[in-house]
Amino acid sequence: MNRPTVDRPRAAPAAPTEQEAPVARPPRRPAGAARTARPAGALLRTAHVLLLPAVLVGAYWAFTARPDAGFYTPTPDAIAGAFAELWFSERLFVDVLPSLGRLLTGFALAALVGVGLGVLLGLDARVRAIAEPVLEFLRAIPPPVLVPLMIMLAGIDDGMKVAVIVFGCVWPILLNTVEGVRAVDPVLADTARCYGIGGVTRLRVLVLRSASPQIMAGLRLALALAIILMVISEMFASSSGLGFAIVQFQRTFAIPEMWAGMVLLGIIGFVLSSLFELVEGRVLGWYRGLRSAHRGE
Amino acid sequence: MSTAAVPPAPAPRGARRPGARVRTAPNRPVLGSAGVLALLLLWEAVPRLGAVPERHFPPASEVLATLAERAGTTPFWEAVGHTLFGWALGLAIAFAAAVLLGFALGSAPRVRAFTTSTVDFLRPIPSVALIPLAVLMYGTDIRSTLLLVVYACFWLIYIQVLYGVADVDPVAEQTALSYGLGRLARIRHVVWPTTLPYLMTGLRLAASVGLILSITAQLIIGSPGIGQQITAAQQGGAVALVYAWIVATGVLGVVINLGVRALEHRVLRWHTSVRGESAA
Amino acid sequence: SASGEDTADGGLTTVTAGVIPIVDVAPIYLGVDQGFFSDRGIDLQLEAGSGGAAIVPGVVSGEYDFAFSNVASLIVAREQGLPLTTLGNGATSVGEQGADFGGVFVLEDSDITDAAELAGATVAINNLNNIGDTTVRQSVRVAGGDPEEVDFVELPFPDMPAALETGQIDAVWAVEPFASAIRTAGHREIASNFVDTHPDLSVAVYFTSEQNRAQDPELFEDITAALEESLAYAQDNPDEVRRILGTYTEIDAQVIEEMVLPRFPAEISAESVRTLADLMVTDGLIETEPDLDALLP
Amino acid sequence: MPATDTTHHRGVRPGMLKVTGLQKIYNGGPAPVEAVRDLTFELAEGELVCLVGPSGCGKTTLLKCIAGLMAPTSGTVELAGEPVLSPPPGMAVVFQEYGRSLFAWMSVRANVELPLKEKKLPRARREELVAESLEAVGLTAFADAYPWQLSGGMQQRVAIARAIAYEPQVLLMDEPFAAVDAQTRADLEDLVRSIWQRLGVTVLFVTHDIDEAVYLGERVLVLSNSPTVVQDDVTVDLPVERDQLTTRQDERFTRLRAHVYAQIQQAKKGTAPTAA
Amino acid sequence: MPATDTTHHRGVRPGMLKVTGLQKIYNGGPAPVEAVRDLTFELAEGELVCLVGPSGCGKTTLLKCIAGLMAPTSGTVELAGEPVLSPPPGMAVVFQEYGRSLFAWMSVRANVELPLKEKKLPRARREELVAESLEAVGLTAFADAYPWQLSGGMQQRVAIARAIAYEPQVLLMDEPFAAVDAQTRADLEDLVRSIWQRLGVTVLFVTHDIDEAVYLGERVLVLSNSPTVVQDDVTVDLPVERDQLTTRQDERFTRLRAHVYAQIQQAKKGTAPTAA
Ligand SMILES: Nc1ncnc2c1ncn2[C@@H]1O[C@H](COP(=O)(O)OP(=O)(O)OP(=O)(O)O)[C@@H](O)[C@H]1O
Ligand SMILES: Nc1ncnc2c1ncn2[C@@H]1O[C@H](COP(=O)(O)OP(=O)(O)OP(=O)(O)O)[C@@H](O)[C@H]1O
Ligand SMILES: [Mg+2]
Ligand SMILES: [Mg+2]
Repeated sequence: MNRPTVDRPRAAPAAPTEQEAPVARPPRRPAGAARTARPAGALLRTAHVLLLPAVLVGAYWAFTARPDAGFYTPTPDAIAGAFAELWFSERLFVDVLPSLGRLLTGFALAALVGVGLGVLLGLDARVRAIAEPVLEFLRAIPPPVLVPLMIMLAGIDDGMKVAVIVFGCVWPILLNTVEGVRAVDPVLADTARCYGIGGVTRLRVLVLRSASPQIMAGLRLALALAIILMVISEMFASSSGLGFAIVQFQRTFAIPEMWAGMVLLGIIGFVLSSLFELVEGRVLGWYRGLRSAHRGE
Repeated sequence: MSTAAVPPAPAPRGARRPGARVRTAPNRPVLGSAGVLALLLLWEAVPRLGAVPERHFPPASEVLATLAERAGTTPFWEAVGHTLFGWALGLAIAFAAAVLLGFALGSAPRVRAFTTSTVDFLRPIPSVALIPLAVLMYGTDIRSTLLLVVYACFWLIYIQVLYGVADVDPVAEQTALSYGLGRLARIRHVVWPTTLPYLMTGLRLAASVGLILSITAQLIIGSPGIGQQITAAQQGGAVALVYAWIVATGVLGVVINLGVRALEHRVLRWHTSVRGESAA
Repeated sequence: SASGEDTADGGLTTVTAGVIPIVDVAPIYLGVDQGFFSDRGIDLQLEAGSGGAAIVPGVVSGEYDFAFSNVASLIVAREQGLPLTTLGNGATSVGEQGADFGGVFVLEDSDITDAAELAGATVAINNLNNIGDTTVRQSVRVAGGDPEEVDFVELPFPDMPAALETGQIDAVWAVEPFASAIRTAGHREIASNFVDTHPDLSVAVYFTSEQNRAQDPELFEDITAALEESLAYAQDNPDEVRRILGTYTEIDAQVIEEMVLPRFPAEISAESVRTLADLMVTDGLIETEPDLDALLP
Repeated sequence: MPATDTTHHRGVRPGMLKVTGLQKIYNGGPAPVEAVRDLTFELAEGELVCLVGPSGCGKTTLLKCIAGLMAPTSGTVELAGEPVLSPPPGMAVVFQEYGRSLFAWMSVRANVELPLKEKKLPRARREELVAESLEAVGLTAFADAYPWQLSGGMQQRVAIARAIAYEPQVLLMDEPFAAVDAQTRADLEDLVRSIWQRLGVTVLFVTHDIDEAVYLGERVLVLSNSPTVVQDDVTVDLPVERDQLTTRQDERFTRLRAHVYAQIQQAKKGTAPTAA
Repeated sequence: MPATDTTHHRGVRPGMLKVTGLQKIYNGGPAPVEAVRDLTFELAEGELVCLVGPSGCGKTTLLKCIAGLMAPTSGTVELAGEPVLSPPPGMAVVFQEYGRSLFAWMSVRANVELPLKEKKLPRARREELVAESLEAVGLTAFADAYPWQLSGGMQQRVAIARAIAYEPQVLLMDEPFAAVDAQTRADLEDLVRSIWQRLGVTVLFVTHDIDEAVYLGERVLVLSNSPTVVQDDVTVDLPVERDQLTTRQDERFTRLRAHVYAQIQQAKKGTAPTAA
């Protein structure tokens, strides 16, 4: 870990002195390893993404090459063929995009409801005591069995499907928010109180920020759940959509196509997760910095 | 140099100051019952007022009556028992696997980096879509149900554990390092307690998702349990009975949560979220 | 077949069948009840699941020795290359207009008066690309409408009445006991889609895989014989059918008394299956007609 | 020893902070802990009082009760005649746990500015105050750093800067200079005194450094070991204008210092006499 | 001023800790921060050295590098001839952030006992050590409390007790007495000296209190302001047997104290001379 010596004036005095006026810290970066290591870094990152999947696909390929690998486990090239044929066609617009739209709407609503309600419950033990059994009750109900009720209340169109997504994936966000809010550092809460930081500001600068690591955990779980629930919601009152297509393939024994649909689900999950990672990197920048700071990075 | 010993607990004297912020711990059972009662009243009102047809969404009283009637029969409890068995076993397996892997990979970020893409790829695959595969591999017995429950629960706990492991206070970690605590000891004494709140949330999430999948599996595969009962009720058009089973499921959820909460209160005594509730 | 080899006490061979707990399978329950299977040394275990997702893989894997399914699903499976083959009839259309065990219903005060007017309407069926939409399209075609114009959505039978009455959809295709419930509620039946397709339409059948059958042909001959005996018994004793329905379903006793039972002829009408397969090709559910002789040995 | 004793020295000033019969019992643990038994004292408006006492005697507890962050078990706190039930406006607190009292997700500047925003100060004024106070604690160059990029002492100074920039009427400081070096400490002491003189703010200052207590305060309150009561209330009859060199060499300073030290030693020994 | 200067005073002792050309640059933030520029010094086995320096000059950084918790950007740390790459066994650290270094989920007793368990000491010995060290810091009565039920000073003492009970060969302490009162501080100072004498442990002690540095140490290392180098290395030629009253009144004590103080003031001013 030996980095070349950086020879430059240090302009960050602990206290401003006469000679060294408070100059901002030098913008020059050390010509150190961090920069030169780029190409290797890119390679490593590619390996991170692709290595294990490649190994798994290889293993699966070997498995399907056996004679007794059945009808339900087609070879990867069959799946890839089906994938190309299915999703590089107009189905992308008919099935995939509308589903994605509902998925993102549902996820956004769930995030809003989950965080909003979570903050409310997390802050007030009384409200929490009142609401918890009810919420636990609702949480244990399989979303599919509520579909009839939702159809009556929200119709059979996108509204119902979004409602199923929200109902199913709000829970991780809600629970994590509640727990995150409950765990706000008491010293920090006291600080905010005595400086008169209350109301919305308190939520914004204290509660949400300090609960954000846990909220992020909830959102990350919810993102994958939302995809699952997108599929489940399209099992009802549907005639199109990615989930619908997968179920159809399954029912009509179009197995390579079904797997192609699942692969697409996985890819959507991976892409959304990666985007989420970017957002999380920004939101939790301080958190990661804080942790790595102590390791001297 | 002896600091005065803990003073011998004089009972808090006198009445509290008027107007002081009296922060008694809320009476949970009473408040919780109030919440449930409110839900039941709402449920009673919605169909009775005609917001949805009563025939398709029976009021609470009717459903509870049906439930009460069924609860007196053996098949009811057998179904509940089957469901809970699949649930408990699946949850236990998922919990053990997720905790093991979560701690192992969580504390080995270099290795973990290679798994992230695969994990993100696998997580959004619905358990339900795996049913044909499950049946193909394990038939219709308990193992199929287990596969679905474990697959769904695993990710929940696993991701929570990963976030929890990342939450370790660096000063605490460095303390452990400098006192020569080995990897296992660090996990046991530092990482594990830090992760616990996350793990508890993961457990609560997985507990209900496990229940849902245990039921869904029975619903679709047709192995005995609540799910099979719901199918039968649905196919027979017995709406009140369907909702009675839904209520039974919800009640199971509440009971399970009570258990996890009690556990949490024991193991997280020291944590801000719990100690704040019982403190002065 | 795994369980096919097991012999229980008294020398009975344990056989497992996957069924759906609906009206159509009453004969097999009766058959067990009457001892038609045990007479032939078969200890028949009935496993009641909710649909095809588990049943066909169950048969393919040998988990089920045989199972119950509608004909259209089997045609699709056969077309996709699954080696399934029928053992005996399941349920057959009553063949009488307006008095079949399933039909298309609209609200009492609906503008739709006949099947031709379904063009442009939203119609709920339990499974898309299956027997429901194929036969309803045929009704529309017969009535002179354009089947392409019908807008189908998937909805489980149990959820149909609610969706119809809350105005979420224009028409439903339902079978017993839901058909009775809908009739009782005063809704109008505008088509008997099974009858429109073929008066003798075999709607559902019992099937197994070719491997299963090849392993123990004698056993399957016994099963077929027992099935035939059960069907005949059911056909001749409708009261017995209604009695047995009370044991394995949750249908209201009143409804059981009133509802229309399917016919249970022992023979599958090959002609009706061929008609159905032709329609499926016409509607694009399958590309080519599969080898129906292999399906119906 | 009635608190009014002390008002003579700068002329009669109205009472600002009045603590009467304050008792605090913590009930969180397995057995209740009586942190503070019975505290009664008063601070006049614009007074600078230092609070010393053995470790664990209840200073922080007292400060939290005064700040309205904690309800006393019995007794009252009054600020300008009003009972304190929740954090009163115009009061700034520097917490002993300085590290945890900074918002880790905000830069140093944002940390200092946040309370000013809540005070609805115009932007220009805010920037001025932030710049001034960071300058005063010597952290101008670190305005854009995050708290966790600072050393312990620097973090503590951020907390101090935040309190100063707030321009409070009452300032409570809980061992605010514990983590800074001797020279910085001397500078900060002078800073507190100059701000106190300039703004007329009432200051309650907890410290473990007896020299500091005597150097800074107009009065020094000595708390006893638990069960905690006010063991002594020492009026510091040093001139208002103080100076690190001359004041500390003053013979009265040495005498007061010795007196307070003796009191603390007494306090640690056990049950203290009501007055020294 | 080469470090070998100091070995004369207790006879020649083998080198224990050797820091050579240590530099540390933090790259976490938007711009790199050079916390420590070039530190070279040596501690003999069984030596007690105090480290003073302006706030933010890199003392904590240095300690973490020595403890193997942080990799230096350049330069090396050697302990008993071995380069330090990860936390070496037999080393105890008292962190500046004492509050966060205690495990909130363990009682005071368990906190102190945990490292001993890791050392695989038999139960009886562990209990003895825990009881002794808690007694030494005056917390016997709080053995079963959780750290968050203690005051700041008490928490700090728990951290000290943990380090003492560990019976390390090398003890690094980062402002360990910052939060305790004057009397307790004096007691703890004597405690550290007595343990040092009894166990022959090598101690590196960071403090801001110059009196403390002179009173405790055999040598005092003064660090400059950043970019940090060793500004001075003062040998404390006080007798080995020290006493709070007499030593502090010793004329040599006063002289050393003044010398170190002058150095620190220099250090804060800016670029320091290589030697005083
Ligand atoms: N949350 C708590 N639960 C139980 N006891 C507590 C709690 N907080 C503080 N105490 C006890 O109250 C007493 C006073 O604590 P406090 O923090 O007020 O002391 P202090 O005077 O500030 O000490 P220090 O100078 O060490 O900071 C201590 O004995 C401590 O153990
Ligand atoms: N994680 C970090 N990222 C960037 N800069 C850092 C980080 N940690 C410390 N620094 C900087 O390094 C310098 C030295 O910090 P360090 O904590 O070692 O000081 P210190 O001598 O212990 O000060 P104090 O006496 O105040 O505790 C400071 O200027 C600080 O701003
Ligand atoms: Mg305190
Ligand atoms: Mg430091």
